[in-house]
Amino acid sequence: MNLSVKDLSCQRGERLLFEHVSFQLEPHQWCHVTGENGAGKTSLLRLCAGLSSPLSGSISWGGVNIPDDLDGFHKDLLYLGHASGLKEELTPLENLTLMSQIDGQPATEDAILSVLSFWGLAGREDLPVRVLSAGQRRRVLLSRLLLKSCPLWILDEPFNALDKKAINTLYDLLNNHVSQGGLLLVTSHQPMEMAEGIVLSL
Amino acid sequence: MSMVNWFKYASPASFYPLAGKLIPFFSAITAILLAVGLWISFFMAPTDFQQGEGYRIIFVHVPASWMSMFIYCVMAFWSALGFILNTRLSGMMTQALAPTGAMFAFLSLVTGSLWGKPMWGTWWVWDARLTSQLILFFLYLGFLALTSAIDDPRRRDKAGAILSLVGVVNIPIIYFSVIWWNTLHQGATVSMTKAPTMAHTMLMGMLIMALAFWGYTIAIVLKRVRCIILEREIASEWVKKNALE
Amino acid sequence: MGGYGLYVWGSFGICAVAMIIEPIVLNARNQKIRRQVKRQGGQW
Amino acid sequence: MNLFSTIYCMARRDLTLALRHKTEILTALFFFVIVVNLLPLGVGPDPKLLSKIAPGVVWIGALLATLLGLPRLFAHDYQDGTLEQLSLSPRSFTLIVLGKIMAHWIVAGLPVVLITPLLGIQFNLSGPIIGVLMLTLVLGTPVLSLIGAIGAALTLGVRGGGVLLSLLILPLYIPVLIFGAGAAEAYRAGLDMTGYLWLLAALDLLALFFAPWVSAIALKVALE
Repeated sequence: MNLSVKDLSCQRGERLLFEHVSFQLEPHQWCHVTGENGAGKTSLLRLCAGLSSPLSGSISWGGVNIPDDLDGFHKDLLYLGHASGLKEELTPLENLTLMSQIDGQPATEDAILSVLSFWGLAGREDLPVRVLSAGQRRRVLLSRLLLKSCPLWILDEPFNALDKKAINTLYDLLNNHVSQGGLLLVTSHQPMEMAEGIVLSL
Repeated sequence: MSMVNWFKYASPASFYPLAGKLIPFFSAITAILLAVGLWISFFMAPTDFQQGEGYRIIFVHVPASWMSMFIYCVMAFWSALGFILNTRLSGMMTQALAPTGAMFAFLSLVTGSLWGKPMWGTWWVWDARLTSQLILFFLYLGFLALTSAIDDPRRRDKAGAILSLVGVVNIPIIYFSVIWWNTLHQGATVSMTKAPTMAHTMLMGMLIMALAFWGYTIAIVLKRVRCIILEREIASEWVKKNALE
Repeated sequence: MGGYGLYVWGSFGICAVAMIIEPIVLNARNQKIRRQVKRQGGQW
Repeated sequence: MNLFSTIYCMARRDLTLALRHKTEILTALFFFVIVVNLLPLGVGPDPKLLSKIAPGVVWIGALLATLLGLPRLFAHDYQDGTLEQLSLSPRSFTLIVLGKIMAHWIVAGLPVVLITPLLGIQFNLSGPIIGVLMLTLVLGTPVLSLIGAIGAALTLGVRGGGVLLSLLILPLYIPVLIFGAGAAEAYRAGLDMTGYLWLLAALDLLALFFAPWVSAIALKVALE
């Protein structure tokens, strides 16, 4: 399954963000989107995730145009945006349990607890998310990478608010995902020294 | 016109000059019809034995009510078109129609109460038709409030389209529920629905006035949609080049 | 007008007023956007 | 059957969230009680008059109580990004929205129905009429939540959202108000009221079918 973007253009309000953007993402490959703030990196990722519709151009996943089979596409996609994506009042355990059910791949409690401890959140599973620090919240969100098995990852600046150790963990995770045949579309201010990828600068 | 070039006019850039040419044509029609309509309603139509001269208000009240309902349905039509064909023009058309529709709804209410005062002695009668006209006016206000509160043009079009479609589905429900409400509470003794026996000339006068209002609406809406097109497309090339012939 | 003058002329009057004010307001809006297009470099 | 599990798990999630903040449920309820209790102070304590206008007042109170809870329906999820994740789920977004609407009805609509007997006594209503009023409320309040969800979705993240929402939605509430209050009024006057109940049930089904779907579309538009 590959992600192919043809002649994409996007408008935000009155402003034309970018146009004639085309690229092809194959399994075992990742794409790093760079550009200064406001260049439309996030808009491009949201377009590829099917969250918004482009001014012109098309995006297809496995040859199928995204709007035609949105639910099928979303089965194979994990999109993590800027926002925390967690409910402040619920605990990490509840958040992840709910998200796994909604993703259609319900995870057992033990699986979630082991992922949370992998991310160094042991002992904080039952605290409401609002008491956690930004870094801890980001790691709870990143736990979803391990809980949902799907080929395409679209991550919007996943390294934000992470400490050195977590950044390395995330690097290994991304490398592992790509080497196992996954696809990765990512924006980040971190330099991405990873094998076999393309850089798209807006 | 065959389907293909009809589509050509669906793009704002090519619709703009077409609208420009139509406006004088419809304004002329409106002027003629208005003159004839007014002449009928004041000179041709005989004095009504029951309501004396007061009934002449129907020559304005009824066309205004018809127009307010008709415009809402046209808005819903353009909204549905917008969803099916995804043309940008439909959102602009819907928003161009709304203010005129709201004006006619307001005029219908005012003339309705001006008619009610001499006939039934009160400025406002909780009659089924007037009440549903009032609710239609609220629907218009809701649409205008929603579309003016959203800045992003694309979202404004889509939200407006959804609201007008939800509204048009609710209009018959509201209309019948108000009639049932009216019969339950007071039995339709005082009712505007029983229009005075229609002498031929009166009906003719009302129809011509309705057509005049219809012409007026088209001219105004085309002019407003041209404004909206300019405001929306100001950054595009064709506006810079030769838009304003 | 058989004593109903106020109401008949009132109704026709308010309709006339509304149908005159609306084009005027619309024209003002049109001029405003035209000036904006002109300032922005569009030819007349 | 993942059809119901989606609705169930969304409703359960929203209910746990609402229960974490019991105050929110109680504020809508107390608002309803206060609004309904204001009326005798305004109109006078004459029992005969109060019993005559009680159904209408209770219904208008229920309308306003539902309206109070609507902005929160999607706003919190919109701000913390979870609504975006929910729209990205392979499960049908309409069912997710339906689950949320059901949770909102349980929090805003049901308490109103349960507290109606208390208000009925204050308004000098006899037992059977309170029963009829509760029946119409049980049938009617879901429609209020369903149609309200469309308004909440349309005005999501729009400035002046709360007031704008009520301006959009109140005209659409009028048929429910008429049939609901009309049924109790018809019963009080000894007329046959089953016609009204059937109409309320019809509105329920109509809203149940269209509202979540339209709200989902409106939310997708808002999320763009």
